[in-house]
Amino acid sequence: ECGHISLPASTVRLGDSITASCTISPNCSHLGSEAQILWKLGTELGPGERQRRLADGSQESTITLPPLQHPRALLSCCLRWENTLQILDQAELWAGYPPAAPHNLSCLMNLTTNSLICQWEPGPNNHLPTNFTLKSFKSRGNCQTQEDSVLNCVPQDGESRCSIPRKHLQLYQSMGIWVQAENALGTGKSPQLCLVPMDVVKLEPPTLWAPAPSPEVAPPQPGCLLLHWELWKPSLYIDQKCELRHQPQLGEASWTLVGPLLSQTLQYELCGLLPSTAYTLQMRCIRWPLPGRWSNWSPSLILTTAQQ
Amino acid sequence: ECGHISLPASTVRLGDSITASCTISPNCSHLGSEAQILWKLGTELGPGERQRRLADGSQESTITLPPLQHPRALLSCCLRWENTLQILDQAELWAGYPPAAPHNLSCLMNLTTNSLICQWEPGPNNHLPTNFTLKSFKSRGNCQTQEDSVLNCVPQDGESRCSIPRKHLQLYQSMGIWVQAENALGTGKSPQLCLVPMDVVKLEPPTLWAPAPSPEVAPPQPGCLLLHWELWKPSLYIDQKCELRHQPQLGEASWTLVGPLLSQTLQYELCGLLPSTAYTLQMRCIRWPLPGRWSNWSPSLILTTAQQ
Amino acid sequence: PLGPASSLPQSFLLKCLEQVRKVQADGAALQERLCTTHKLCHPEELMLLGHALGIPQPSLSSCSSQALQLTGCLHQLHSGLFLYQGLLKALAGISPELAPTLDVLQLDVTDFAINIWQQMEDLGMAPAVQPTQATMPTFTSAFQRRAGGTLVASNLRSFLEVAHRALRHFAKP
Repeated sequence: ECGHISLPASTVRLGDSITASCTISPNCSHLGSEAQILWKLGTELGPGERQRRLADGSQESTITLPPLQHPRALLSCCLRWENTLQILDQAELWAGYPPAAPHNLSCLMNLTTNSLICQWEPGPNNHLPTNFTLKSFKSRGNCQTQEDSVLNCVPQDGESRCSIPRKHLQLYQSMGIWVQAENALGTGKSPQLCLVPMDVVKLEPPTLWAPAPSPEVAPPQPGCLLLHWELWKPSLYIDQKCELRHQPQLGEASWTLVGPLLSQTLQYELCGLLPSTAYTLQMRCIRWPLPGRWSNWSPSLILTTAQQ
Repeated sequence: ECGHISLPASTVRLGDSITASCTISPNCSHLGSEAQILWKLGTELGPGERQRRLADGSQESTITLPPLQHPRALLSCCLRWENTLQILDQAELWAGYPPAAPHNLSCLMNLTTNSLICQWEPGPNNHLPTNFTLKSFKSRGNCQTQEDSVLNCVPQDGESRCSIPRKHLQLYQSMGIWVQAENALGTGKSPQLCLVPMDVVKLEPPTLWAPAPSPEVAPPQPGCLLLHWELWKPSLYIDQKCELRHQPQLGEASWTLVGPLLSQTLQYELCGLLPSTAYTLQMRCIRWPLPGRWSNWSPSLILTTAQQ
Repeated sequence: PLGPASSLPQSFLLKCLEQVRKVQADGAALQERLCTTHKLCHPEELMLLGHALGIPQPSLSSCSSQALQLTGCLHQLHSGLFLYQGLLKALAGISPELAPTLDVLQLDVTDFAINIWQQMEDLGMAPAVQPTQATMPTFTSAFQRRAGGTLVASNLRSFLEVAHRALRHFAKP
């Protein structure tokens, strides 16, 4: 090896300084053995603090660099040769911070993809390549005991979310979950969640529509609307309750909430409305009485009440 | 094993007939050993031609099926038991044709994806699961010799195209390419192409625009337009010629072709046009004088000639 | 035997009822696909083969309305589910089209068995030793796995109907 830079570490905290040494072997420097070793950091060029001749005839220069202000810098060890600057070795210097603890970790059980999808806030940029891993273990009760090995879920590049497939889940048992961030300067851990996948199930909204007018079905009273809804099919096995909201299409009218509504209803008559007025209607449902998460509001259904 | 259907093959030609036999072991049929074996093909139910007792006490029935008219049929070997029909074994029968030779094989070298993309016509549906493989070998001259092993390119499911990545290509050497179709009844081979990847390079169209009016540049004469074009950047290393076409925006006017145009021109004055008329202009280029494929026409540029 | 049903936590019973409905839905999906894809729509056409294959059927005698007994019923429910876990595993390789449906069913049956076992442990009713899996029938052909699947799905349906009635009884306030 012609020239070799050695560093205590290639990653330091921003603002820290670092001492480097460069050794140039005799067979490399065609110059007299007294050639001066020069250091180049970014665009700054200069000698080291100390240069000495080692027993084997090679030259060693040592330098204490100024506090690093940029996340990335190139340090070169050079020699002057026939009035050109010769680069003999180069080292990449990274500077940043240990990762902050990720926060706002939250998870939802998605019955469409049949996976538990967790997301988090990565925290401030620490300027260093940082790996995030969603870690989880099967447990009981309030996750004090670890029932089997920790599962690692590695997110797609740069994403702050990860999804744990069904085969790694016990839907009705507690599991401990946290996010670990790791870079060259350390590790950051989010607070640990303890949850049961089915208790964070988020349903798709129900389908809401008006039954087609037919002889058997009496038309709605004035100021009333006839409604029908159907639960999202993949969630039929889950007991749920629902909520309806309606808003007349009149200027700045606000929503009126109606609920809880039983999820299994063939026909519902909504009354107390203004006659011959167009209403926007939406519905959402939630697992109940067991815990769950509200679905989004269904797409709007627009119906107009009969004249007085 | 309770009952076992044996077939000479599970795939035959459409319209062919097949002879099957079913053997029912004594320990399976709780009935007297003389129970009659019945065959069920689709919804048709009936006995075989011959049923005999084998040395080991099991019963064997043989049946010659009518010519198969459907690509897929289920053949069941059954017994009557406590006046229910018991299925003891079931075999899937496939009927179709050997694959036709794929045709219209053509390839283009794509410099964006840096791969040779070939496509073909699979030929008529043979009703059987059929695998297509694009096969190629490096060669010289007119592909009479095979320089190394055959490369297999397996298309995505159901697609009639495959792309050979750069690392498997010698861009300036001949290669032999063909498509092989294979199913349970045989193999079909397309005619072999012999091509040099770079000779089938298809470029992206050039960028065409009108230079911004500026003091240094004299405005175009009446009936003329000032044009500027730039070759597609990734193809700058390739000598090319280009063609321009223009069409006045007047009813059913046809295109007028101008070319060949040198690919390296800073400024071009197109004359012989009608004054104060809007023209649609497009350009395309091709590797030249070495062989290549015309690029698509560039997006239209619409310019209006000055008044008289 | 233990007192009235109320000694079981209501949330446990509600979870079990939900799991019964979930496994019923999975089982129905498997039966429906076996029928559409392989024309195996009637388990009664496969009784003879079932006998020959020796497909075991777990007992739920302590869950039947005539002899309803909480601890016995939970034990039988767990060991029955454990047995179905093994049977569904033995059906692996049933067919590419059915594999995803079979996987979901097996995962849900396993979850249900674990939920019951852990609740029994919490209530100090769990048997001293986890049950060991009985010897499973060997399915020597794709057809036998599909026929076995039709029979197992049908038996599981009846098993779950009895379990559902018992759990609903326990859940009554």
